[in-house]
Amino acid sequence: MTEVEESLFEAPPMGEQERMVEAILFATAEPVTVKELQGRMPHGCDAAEALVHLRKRYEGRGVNVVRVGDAWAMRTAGDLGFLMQKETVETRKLSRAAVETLAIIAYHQPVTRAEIEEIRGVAVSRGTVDLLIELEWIRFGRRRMTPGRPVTFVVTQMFLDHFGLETARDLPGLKELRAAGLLENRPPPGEMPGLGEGDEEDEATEGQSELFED
Amino acid sequence: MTEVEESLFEAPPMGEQERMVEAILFATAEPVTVKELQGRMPHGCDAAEALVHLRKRYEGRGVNVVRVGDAWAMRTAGDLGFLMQKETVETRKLSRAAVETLAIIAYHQPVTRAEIEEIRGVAVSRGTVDLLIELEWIRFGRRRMTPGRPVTFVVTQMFLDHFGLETARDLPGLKELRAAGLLENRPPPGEMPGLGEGDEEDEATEGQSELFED
Amino acid sequence: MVEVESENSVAERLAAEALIVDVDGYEGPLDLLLTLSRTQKVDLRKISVLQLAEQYLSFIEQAKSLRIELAADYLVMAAWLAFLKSRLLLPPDPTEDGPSGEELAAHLAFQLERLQAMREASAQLMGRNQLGRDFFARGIPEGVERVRKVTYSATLLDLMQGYARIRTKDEFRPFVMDRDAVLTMEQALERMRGLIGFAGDWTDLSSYLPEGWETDPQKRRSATAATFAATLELAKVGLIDIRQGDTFSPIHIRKKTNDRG
Repeated sequence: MTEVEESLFEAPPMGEQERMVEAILFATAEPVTVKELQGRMPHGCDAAEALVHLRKRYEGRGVNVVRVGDAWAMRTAGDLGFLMQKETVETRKLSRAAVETLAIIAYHQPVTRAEIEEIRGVAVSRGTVDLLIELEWIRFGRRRMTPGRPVTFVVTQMFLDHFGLETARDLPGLKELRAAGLLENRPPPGEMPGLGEGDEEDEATEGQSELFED
Repeated sequence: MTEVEESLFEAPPMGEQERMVEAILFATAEPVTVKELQGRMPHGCDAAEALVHLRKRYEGRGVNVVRVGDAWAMRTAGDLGFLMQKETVETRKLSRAAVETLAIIAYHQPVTRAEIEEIRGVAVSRGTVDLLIELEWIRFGRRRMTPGRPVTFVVTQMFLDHFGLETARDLPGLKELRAAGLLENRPPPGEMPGLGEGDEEDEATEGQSELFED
Repeated sequence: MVEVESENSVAERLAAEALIVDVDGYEGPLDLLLTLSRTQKVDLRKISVLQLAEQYLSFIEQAKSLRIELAADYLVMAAWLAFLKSRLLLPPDPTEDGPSGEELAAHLAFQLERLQAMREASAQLMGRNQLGRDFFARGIPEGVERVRKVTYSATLLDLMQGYARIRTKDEFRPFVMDRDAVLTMEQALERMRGLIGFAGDWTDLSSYLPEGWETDPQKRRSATAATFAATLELAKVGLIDIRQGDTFSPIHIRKKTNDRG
């Protein structure tokens, strides 16, 4: 059906489609999803295929086509950062608590506050979470289907973009950590000291597995 | 002199220099002069030459290297400007005031503003007329040869097309409207309009509107 | 498992003391335990939990002797580690329920290893190239121009109904009647003028409310206000007298007896 429909329109040649994707990605600072590309291109275009060509074309150039989650963007090559001192944006230095909380969310997502606290051994301050949300590096995920239905946190596309990750699966050392069992949420045997409110982690282990397993 | 100096440093190969110019032009917030490029690139580089190469590379692409005054920038190709627009179409119902004004013009054309007001019993707002003109459903007709030589309004071909009419004379008359049951909806005697359903500019007819809508 | 009270070297003791000085620098007991475990200079997976418990307990002891205020969770951890230590040292009691000392120790070791792993992961993460620092987005984003196109819809039916509405407007009741719950002062005045001739004696103002306006609260309020305003108007022009015995008591009116009074 759709094929018939599409054939009614003459799609531009692939070279033209590539130019279009190039122009759109070039002009936009934020990653653009394939769907949005498709929506902006004339009827009958195949943005995904054009992207493949474009990506190849920019391989090894000063600017690259990068994937960010389910979106695409153009970014300068990592080795040329030194040319851009002028463009560097001074970022607030994150506290250790914030950095660790971010890493825990990234590697364990979706993860509840209680689980973060269990891992770090200390309470997570509200300010830390707020800051990460404000930076748009984390956001709320689905509620966990355990008693109390606690909210979970996951990392965002902005996070992936900021750290140059294609997907959350590309986090450094993720495979090794998982292989070592360090991303499991092992319930403590019997009573453990530390945070009293860690009782909701019962069978909270589905966690990252569903996200990272492919 | 400078040649001697330069030779002391190994300038990066031209391909690398081209990458650098590419990255700088991409990431910088304003057009960059050759001098500035040169200043930002490692010693021994030839920004002007790299620019020539880069410019050639982008010829016919979706993005071009363009000269802006005495500086350089990258811009999406002129023929792809349409991609930078995202059209959202929103359909709104024409206001009652506009519908009525339009109806009066259609039935009484050519008609002056004063006449419209007399028939409607309320002032016709400028916005209503402007909107109808913008929609190209009405246009100015001849001036009336009466004192003040007021302009008249008539409906357009666009109007006829939109409403599927051959001519404005095809609009049904009052009798036909009644015969078609369009006027049968008499208000139940006891029913009074409520308060606060403020319609745009004409409170005068407020209360009758619901009578026709079903 | 391990020789108790092992020969803690002088250096280790000194190190422990140095730790104590900035106890505030630790993010809780787990963080402190992780730091202490590093003095064992072994892979975290081969760490001696018993030895770690010793280290922690001696740390707490020293902190106490130095009269350093310790947060409650440090003391809770100390108590728990003391318990763990006894579990690890004593032969397992078959009558006792709950996890064995080994299980507890294994979990603590797991927690430490996991925390350490997350620390390393966060360092790796922050060590990556970062947007706006090492690689950059488009400096002159052209943005997408949002063209909002509004189309107005109207059908021929709308049009005809609109026209019919206007042309047949006159056949409907007058507009003023729309405000049926409001008695205007003009209406009240008109009515009062007609009635006042019969008001020889003091009569309660409320009895002048028009028929049908006394029950519905909204109408009653409007009628009362209008009628009252009308009586003031009539009094002003010298047609009636008004009196009120007391605040909030009924208002009475009567026809002015004019020159005779």
